[in-house]
Amino acid sequence: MLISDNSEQSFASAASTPTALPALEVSDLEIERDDRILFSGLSFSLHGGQARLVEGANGSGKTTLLRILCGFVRPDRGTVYWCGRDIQRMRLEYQAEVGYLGHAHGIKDGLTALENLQVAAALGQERPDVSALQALERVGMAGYEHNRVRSLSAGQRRRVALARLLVTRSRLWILDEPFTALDYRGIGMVESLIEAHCAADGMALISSHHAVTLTCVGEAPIQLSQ
Amino acid sequence: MLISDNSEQSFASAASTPTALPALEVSDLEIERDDRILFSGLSFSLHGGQARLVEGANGSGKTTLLRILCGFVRPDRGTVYWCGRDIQRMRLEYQAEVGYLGHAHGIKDGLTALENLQVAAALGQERPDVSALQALERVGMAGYEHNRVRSLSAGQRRRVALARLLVTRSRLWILDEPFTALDYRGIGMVESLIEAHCAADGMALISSHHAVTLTCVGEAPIQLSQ
Amino acid sequence: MWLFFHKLGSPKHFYQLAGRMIPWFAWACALLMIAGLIGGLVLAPPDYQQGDSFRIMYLHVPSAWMSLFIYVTMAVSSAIALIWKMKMADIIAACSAPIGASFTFLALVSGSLWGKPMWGTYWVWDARLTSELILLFLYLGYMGLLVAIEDRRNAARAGAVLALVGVVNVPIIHYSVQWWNTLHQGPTVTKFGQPSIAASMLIPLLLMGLAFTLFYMTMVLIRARTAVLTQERRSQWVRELIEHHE
Amino acid sequence: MTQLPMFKAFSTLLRRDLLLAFRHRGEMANPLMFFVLVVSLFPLALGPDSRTLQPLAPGIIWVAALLASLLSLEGMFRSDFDDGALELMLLSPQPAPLLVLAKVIAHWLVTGLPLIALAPLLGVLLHLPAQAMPALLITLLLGTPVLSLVGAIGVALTVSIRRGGLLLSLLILPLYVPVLIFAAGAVGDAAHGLQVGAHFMILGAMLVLALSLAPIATGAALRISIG
Amino acid sequence: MTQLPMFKAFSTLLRRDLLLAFRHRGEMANPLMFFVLVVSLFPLALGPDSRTLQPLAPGIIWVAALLASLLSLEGMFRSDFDDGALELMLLSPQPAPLLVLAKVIAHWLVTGLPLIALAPLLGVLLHLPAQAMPALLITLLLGTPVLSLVGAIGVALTVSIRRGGLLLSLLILPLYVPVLIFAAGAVGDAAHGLQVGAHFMILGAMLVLALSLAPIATGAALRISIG
Ligand code: HEM
Ligand SMILES: Nc1ncnc2c1ncn2[C@@H]1O[C@H](COP(=O)(O)OP(=O)(O)OP(=O)(O)O)[C@@H](O)[C@H]1O
Ligand SMILES: Nc1ncnc2c1ncn2[C@@H]1O[C@H](COP(=O)(O)OP(=O)(O)OP(=O)(O)O)[C@@H](O)[C@H]1O
Ligand SMILES: [Mg+2]
Ligand SMILES: [Mg+2]
Repeated sequence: MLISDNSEQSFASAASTPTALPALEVSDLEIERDDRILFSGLSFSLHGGQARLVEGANGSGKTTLLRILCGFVRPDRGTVYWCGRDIQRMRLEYQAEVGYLGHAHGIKDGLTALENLQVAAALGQERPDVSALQALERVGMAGYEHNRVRSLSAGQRRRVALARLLVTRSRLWILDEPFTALDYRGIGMVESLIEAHCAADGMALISSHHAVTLTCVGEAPIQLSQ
Repeated sequence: MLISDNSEQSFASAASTPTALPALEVSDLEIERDDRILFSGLSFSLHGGQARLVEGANGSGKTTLLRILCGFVRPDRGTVYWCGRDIQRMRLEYQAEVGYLGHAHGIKDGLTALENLQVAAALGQERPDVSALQALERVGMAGYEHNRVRSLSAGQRRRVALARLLVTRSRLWILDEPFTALDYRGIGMVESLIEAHCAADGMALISSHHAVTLTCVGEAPIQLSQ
Repeated sequence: MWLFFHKLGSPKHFYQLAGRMIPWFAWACALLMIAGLIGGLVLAPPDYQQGDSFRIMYLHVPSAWMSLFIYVTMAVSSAIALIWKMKMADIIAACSAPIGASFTFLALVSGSLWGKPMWGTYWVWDARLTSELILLFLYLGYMGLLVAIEDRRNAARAGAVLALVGVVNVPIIHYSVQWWNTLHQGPTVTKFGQPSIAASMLIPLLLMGLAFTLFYMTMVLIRARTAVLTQERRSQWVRELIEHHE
Repeated sequence: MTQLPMFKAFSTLLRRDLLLAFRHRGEMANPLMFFVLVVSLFPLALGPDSRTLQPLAPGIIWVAALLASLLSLEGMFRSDFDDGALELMLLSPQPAPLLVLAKVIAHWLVTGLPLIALAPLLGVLLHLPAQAMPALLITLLLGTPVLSLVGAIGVALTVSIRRGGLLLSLLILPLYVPVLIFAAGAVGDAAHGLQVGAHFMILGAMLVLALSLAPIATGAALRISIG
Repeated sequence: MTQLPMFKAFSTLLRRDLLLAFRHRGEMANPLMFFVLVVSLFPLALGPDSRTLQPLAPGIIWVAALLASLLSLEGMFRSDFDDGALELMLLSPQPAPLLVLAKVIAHWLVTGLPLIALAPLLGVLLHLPAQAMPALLITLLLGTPVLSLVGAIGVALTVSIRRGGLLLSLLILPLYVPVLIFAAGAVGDAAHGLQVGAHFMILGAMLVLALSLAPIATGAALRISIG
């Protein structure tokens, strides 16, 4: 499905030189919230094709870390590099590579599932090879294309939000508890989506309290401790 | 901790006659949403000391069922009885017995955790034996009493919302995915809270996509199929 | 020069430097204020039209100037804070707002007290008076925004954007007298060429203006020092400072 | 024994809402600032002439008070709806109208009362004759609670609609009109030295009516909104 | 190739917001109704005398337009903020000011434009002389986009604050004042048969300034708000 995609080739070129710079590199991050240092000296890196889990108890700073990586929150110290460059300096370029799913879904209640995906595609780097309808099908929402999101259940909304990631050409997925509200079949579906994404040289950072069974998760999870 | 509680005795009296009416009885419920019948002919009952799971895929109607049991949504057909009486006819009395935790937390962002619990206690039937502070401690939020909820993480908020149930004397807990956003220790904590509640002759209806390991779950889950 | 700014930008150095400067500013302010008041209230002759009521001018005009000057200062430091991410500039802007609001209030009150003998009413909806009132709202809005946003850093950045946007109103206030022909005094002091006001009245006015400026600087530095301490309370040097005190 | 928890729920909810309002320190001052701003928009738009402004003063002040009340209404149930607190309020064993009343009173204390305190100043700015001042205060004292009470019904009906703000105005403004007519009329008459006792009676009657019926209607509307 | 996605993002966002507004069928009509209602409050509060109303007409219409714009502003980013769509908008590889502009234009099309269509009718109701009608329309056409653009900055700054509605007015109204003064002044002058070209020039300059700077400031403010 992904073959003959334009973006595919650029992914591949990075993968062909495994000794190259890691695509995402985080160095010496520190952030303080509510007078409490959530983490400091946090460094890790991510190569193409890799997924990494972010683990920690409630309130340990997973969401905060992921939002820093999106560029929403500025860390008190440290830098995030994308292909060797500070993301603050190349914001739009970096943002073209990032797909984010947060605690909030980022889809509009008043639009249908399909319309939401069309908007998401237009706002990001649209993929010519995956249509909005196909994306909805892949998250198990075929048949709900024309339902307003308002009248969907919690898990169905989460699925629509996940489908957003499929219609754009983002190489780095930042997923904050993507399994929330999904039934067991939904969880399996998301896992296989992530696998496929990594197999196509994508990357994923996933925070989750669920036990995740991904083969592409290479190194040990990033542990945030309180 | 629960002994010598006033309400305790009334719970016990119901439990001492196991052949008595079930406390909660649902008969022949039907509801249609979006031109689709979610469930029809749904009947079940719940006795003191019992917990029951509500299972079903995303969009199968779990939340809708639980909201009907709270009296928020009127079913298209069927009745919910509490101790043999239609809940629509005894609203305030019934509501005194119900503790609800939905997808939304029902706690105020701008208040501290402690203040939120004090409000919850005053709005419900306050328990003289469990103070707001004790409740926070039991959900693992000791030390965050005076933090505004706004600055808490997703899981921490969920814990505060759970603590609401502990400060009022509600016999029937209606929990919609109570494990959402909790870490594994949090999940264990909630399970033991439910066990304790049922041991004190309470009841619980729980929808969850997590595998739940509760000894008080007597009968088979209520299955909602699409 | 750059080094100086760099040092100013570091909270620790700012704290020490401000500590040394405050007494100087305070004393200079006191001296000028006394000189200005004597010059204005005692030495200057009564106005041939207004009698002695014109002496409110020595309060009104400098505070009106300050109300504008401080807003511009806030906007400039906000720009510095946004562009060079200098922590101290944010603090200066935030600390200036209440002072500026007070001066604006003072200008409004003294102006309307002056208005009663001059125009026969405390208040008219003339362009300059109204725009000064609007300036007060700008200050209050800025302060409201700062307290409403809980995260300190976000509040500072949001305030900076607002201050920059609001600064467009300052020229409107300043030129409102020319644009609309109104009751309020046109520029008398700041007019190019020779000012249309007698030197014996002008000099005390200028002295008062200077004194007010120094007063503002003293107050800002004091407030900023406190703000620095609260903000940096967990840093090494503040801890040492506190231990030193105990 | 049954009275006590009811009263406790009432006072806790009242305190909660006041606390929330105080927390947003800026918030307390806001309806006030808005009131002042709207009042000062008129001289800007109409020209500064005091002969123009004087006869308009009662109308302007009342329209501004009405708009300030309207704008602040939105917040009354919206955030409770969004975070689920409203459901829990309605799930409480205390009667909904009572809880609604607590919220309305809190709203009025935060938005209506400060407005009344500031009204004399604005009266002076708009050259309202001194003899009309008591009438202004009394009409505000009787009228603004009616605005809050009646407004609550509208908010309750529209709270489930995102961006209901304008629909709200549409629902409520017609209901506000009688208050506006009688109140502005009373102040205007008082400025001309006329008797205004009858106006006050009518406003008082409106207040009693609103106090007894609005909470019930609001409670019912809220129940519909969460359904 | 780089132009195309940018344009597509712009038009999609514009269409999305228009669609959302049309979906809430009532919503389209709301600012309009509010405008009409506020305008009609004045004859109620001031009495129907045409000699009283005529000189006030430009001011009243403009104040009402301003308040209608203000009231409708809140919704511009609030719901996007609440449901996370705002974050995604800022995470888009398209420049934020462009996307902001799309949203502002949508807002103006929904709230500003209908208002202009209705203004002549209200002018007639308030006995505005026919010769002032073109000036009324031109000032509205030049002025209301400025209100939307400048308002967007204020909304962006306050969107993270719950119940920021009134703080918003406090932030924005001072910035609205110049527009109000020039616009109402122009209509008033036109009613007296004076030349008003200079006023239009100034309003036009304001529009150009707002068009070029406001989206940038709004983008920056939004980024702060989600931080
Ligand atoms: C509430 C009433 C008043 C307000 C809000 C007010 C406001 C102001 C402001 C903002 C300025 C500074 C203008 C600038 O530097 O651009 C100013 C200056 C001045 N005001 Fe007033 N004023 C009021 C009443 C009066 C009255 C009653 C008089 C006396 C007739 C007066 C005389 C002056 C003079 C002489 C200046 C200095 C002008 C210059 O050279 O800049 N003001 N006022
Ligand atoms: N307000 C509503 N109006 C119309 N349809 C609705 C409404 N709320 C829910 N539905 C529909 O009812 C169905 C059941 O929704 P419900 O929220 O009860 O599911 P659920 O079992 O809780 O699912 P999940 O596991 O995803 O939370 C969904 O298909 C949804 O589309
Ligand atoms: N806006 C904020 N202001 C102040 N403190 C905050 C803010 N957001 C989060 N925090 C604090 O930062 C800590 C980490 O929050 P975060 O949301 O990152 O946790 P998390 O690891 O995602 O937790 P969870 O598993 O519950 O989602 C929490 O203790 C919280 O109180
Ligand atoms: Mg989190
Ligand atoms: Mg559900």
